[in-house]
Amino acid sequence: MNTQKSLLLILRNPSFAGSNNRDTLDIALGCSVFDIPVSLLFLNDAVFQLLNNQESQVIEQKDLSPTLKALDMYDIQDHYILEKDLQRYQLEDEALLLNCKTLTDSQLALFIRQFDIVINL
Amino acid sequence: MNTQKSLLLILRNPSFAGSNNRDTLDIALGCSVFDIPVSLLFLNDAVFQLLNNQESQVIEQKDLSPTLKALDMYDIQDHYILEKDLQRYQLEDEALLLNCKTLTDSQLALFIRQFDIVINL
Amino acid sequence: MPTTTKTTLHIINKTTTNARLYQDCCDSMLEGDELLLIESAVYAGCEQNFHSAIPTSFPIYALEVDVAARGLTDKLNKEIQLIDDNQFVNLCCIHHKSISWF
Amino acid sequence: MPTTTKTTLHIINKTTTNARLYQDCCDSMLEGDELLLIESAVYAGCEQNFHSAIPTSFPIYALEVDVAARGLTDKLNKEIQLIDDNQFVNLCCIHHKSISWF
Amino acid sequence: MIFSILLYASQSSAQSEQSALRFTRSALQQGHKIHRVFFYGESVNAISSFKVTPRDEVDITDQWLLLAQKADIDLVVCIAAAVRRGILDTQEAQRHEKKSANIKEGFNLSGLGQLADAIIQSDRLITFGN
Amino acid sequence: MIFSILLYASQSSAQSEQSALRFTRSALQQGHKIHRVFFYGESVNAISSFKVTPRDEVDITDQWLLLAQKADIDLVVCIAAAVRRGILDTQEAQRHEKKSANIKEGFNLSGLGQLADAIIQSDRLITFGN
Repeated sequence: MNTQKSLLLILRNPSFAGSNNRDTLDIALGCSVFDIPVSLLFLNDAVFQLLNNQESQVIEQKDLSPTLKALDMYDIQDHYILEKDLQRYQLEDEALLLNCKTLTDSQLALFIRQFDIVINL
Repeated sequence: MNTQKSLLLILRNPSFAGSNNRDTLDIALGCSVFDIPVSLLFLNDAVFQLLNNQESQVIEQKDLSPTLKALDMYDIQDHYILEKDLQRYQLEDEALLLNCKTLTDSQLALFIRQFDIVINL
Repeated sequence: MPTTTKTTLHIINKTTTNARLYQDCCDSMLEGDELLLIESAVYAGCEQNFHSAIPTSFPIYALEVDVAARGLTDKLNKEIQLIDDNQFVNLCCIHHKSISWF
Repeated sequence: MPTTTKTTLHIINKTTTNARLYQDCCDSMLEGDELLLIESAVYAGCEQNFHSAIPTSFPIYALEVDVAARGLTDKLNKEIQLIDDNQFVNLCCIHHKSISWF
Repeated sequence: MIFSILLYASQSSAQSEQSALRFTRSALQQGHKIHRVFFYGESVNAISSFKVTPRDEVDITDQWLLLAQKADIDLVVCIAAAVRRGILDTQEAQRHEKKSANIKEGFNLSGLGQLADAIIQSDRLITFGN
Repeated sequence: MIFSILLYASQSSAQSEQSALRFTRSALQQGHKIHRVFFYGESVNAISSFKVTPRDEVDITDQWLLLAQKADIDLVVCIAAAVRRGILDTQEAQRHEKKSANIKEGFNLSGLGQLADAIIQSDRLITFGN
C-alpha cells in the first residue's frame, strides 16, 4: 500500500508571520483525508503558535487555534517540540494548545529519519 | 529647500534573492531625478552584489550590474560597505563593481545619523 | 539642524532567530536613538538571554497590541516599555527619522 | 526498509546570515545524510569561518550553476564538491527523501 | 506633521499592511496628515480586485479606501512593480492587450516619482515591510 | 523514478521557480517521470496571465508549459491559495462575479488532494521554496 508513507510537517514560523503556518496545517488536514499518517514538528519560533491567550482579533489576523484544535478530529495527534526552544523562550512550564512530545537536540535527527516525506515550509 | 533632504538606501540581500535589490536601485535612480542626494550602503550579504564575474544568464536571472554601473551617470557616487562584511567573506582584496568607501563597525551608527531619510528594503 | 539632534527610531518586526538583523540594527544605534519591537519582534521580549538577543543599552519599546495578540502580556521582560499606536506615532514625530528592519 | 537506510538529502538555499536555519538543518542530519547548497546558500562556501557557519561533518555539495552565477567559482572552500543538475537529481534518487530548508 | 507610508510586504498574508493601516488611523486621529501610501514590491499583489477574501478574514484594501476617502490620502501603487506582477488598470490592460483591469478602484498606478515626491513633501516616511 | 515538485516561493522574483524548472528538465533528460508540479502559497502569483514580463527577463511560466506538453506533466495550482490572491480560472471568475479569468492557460486549479495524491503516486517529493 502506497499510503503507508509517513509524512512529517515542520513548522518554523511564529504566529501571524505569513501564510506558512496555515498552509502547513491545510496540508496536514488534506493528507489525513487520504490516510497519509501525519506528524507535526513545531521547530524554533513555531512553538509560539501553541501559546494560550492569543488575541488575534486585536490585530485583525486569522486565528489558527481552532485549526490546531481540530487536528485531533482528523486523527493527527503526533505533535513534537524541541526542549531547547522551550528553554530559549522560558516556556517549560507553559500549558500549550496541543499536547506535544518534547525532543532533545540529540533526538532530533533520529526522529526525522523515520519519516518517508518531509515538508518544511 | 525641501530637496536638501538626504536619502540613505540600505541593501542587505545577495544577488538574485528576490526583488529587493532591484527595487532599491530603482528608488535610487528615481530619487536622483528629483535632485534628492542618494547614498547606498551595501550591508551584510549585499556585498556579494558587487562581485565581478557574475554570470546571471546561467540561471536566467536579471543581471543588476548594468544598473549598478549606471549609478555614476545619475551622480550617485556615494557607496559604502562594512569592513566586517568583507572580512567575513574574505573579500578584502577583491576588485568590486563599484568604488566603495569602507566603514568600521564603530563608524556605522554615526554614518547613519547624518541622513534625513533611510529606506532599508 | 545639528547632527546630534538627528536621532532615529529603529523599528524591527522579526524574531531574534534573525540574529544578524538585530546585530545590524543595534550596531546602527547611537545615543538618543530608540528601538521599537513590532509584530513578530515582540517575541524577543521573552528571550531567556534577553540582553544578548537584543544587543543594545538604549530604550526598548514594544507595541501593546502585538504583545496582546501573541499572548505575551505576562511574559515580557520588564525592561521593555509597552506603548499604544498613538505613542508609536508620537515616537516617529520625536525622532528625526525612522529605520525599519525586516 | 530498515531505518538506517532512510537517509536524507538536505537542501538549503539561504546565506549563513540565517544562522539558525543552518543550525536546525545540521542538527537534523544523521550518518549517511548529505547537504546540498543551492541558490544563495552557495555563498556559505566563502565564509571565513566555514566550519562554524555550516556546523556539520557530513558531505557538502554545491550546485555548479549557482556558484558560477554568483562569481564564486574560484572562491569556494575546497571541501565542497561542485555538482551539476544531473547529479542533483541523482542525489535525490540515492537518498530516501529530501528536506528543503528555506 | 505630514507622514507618508512606504509599504513593502513580500507575503500577501503577513501583518505589515495591517500595521501600516493602524499607524495611519492613529496618526490621523492625532491630527496629522497622511500625504501618500506607496505600495511597492510584492505589496502590489494586495491591490487585486480579483482577490476573494475568506469570510473569517479581513480584506484590508477596503479599509484603506475608507480611510483615503475620509482623509484625502493618495493611494499609489508602483506601476512597474504592478505591471510585472499582473496588476493592471484599464489603460495598462489595453496597452498590453489583457482581458480586463484588475486593480481595485481607488488605487492609482504611478511611477517612483511619486515616492520621491512623498519624500520631499512629507516630514516623515515610515516603511512597513517584511 | 517518479518525482513530484512542490513550489512554495514567497517572492515572485526569487530564484526558486527557476531552480525547480532546471531540476525538472534534468530529471526528464535522465529518463525520470515528473508526475506533478504543485504551486502553493505565494507561488500562485506567478501563474497570472496578466503579468507583463520586462523584455530583458524570462517568463518561466511559458517554459513550464513547454515542458508539460512534451513530458505530460500535471501543472496544478492550489485553488484556495489562488482564489484568495486573485488568480482565477473561468469557473472561479464566474462564481465570484469577477470580470475575467487570469490564470495562464495550461495550469489547472485544484485542491490539496492533488498534493496528497502526488505524495502517494511519486517516489520523491522535492520542495523548492523561499
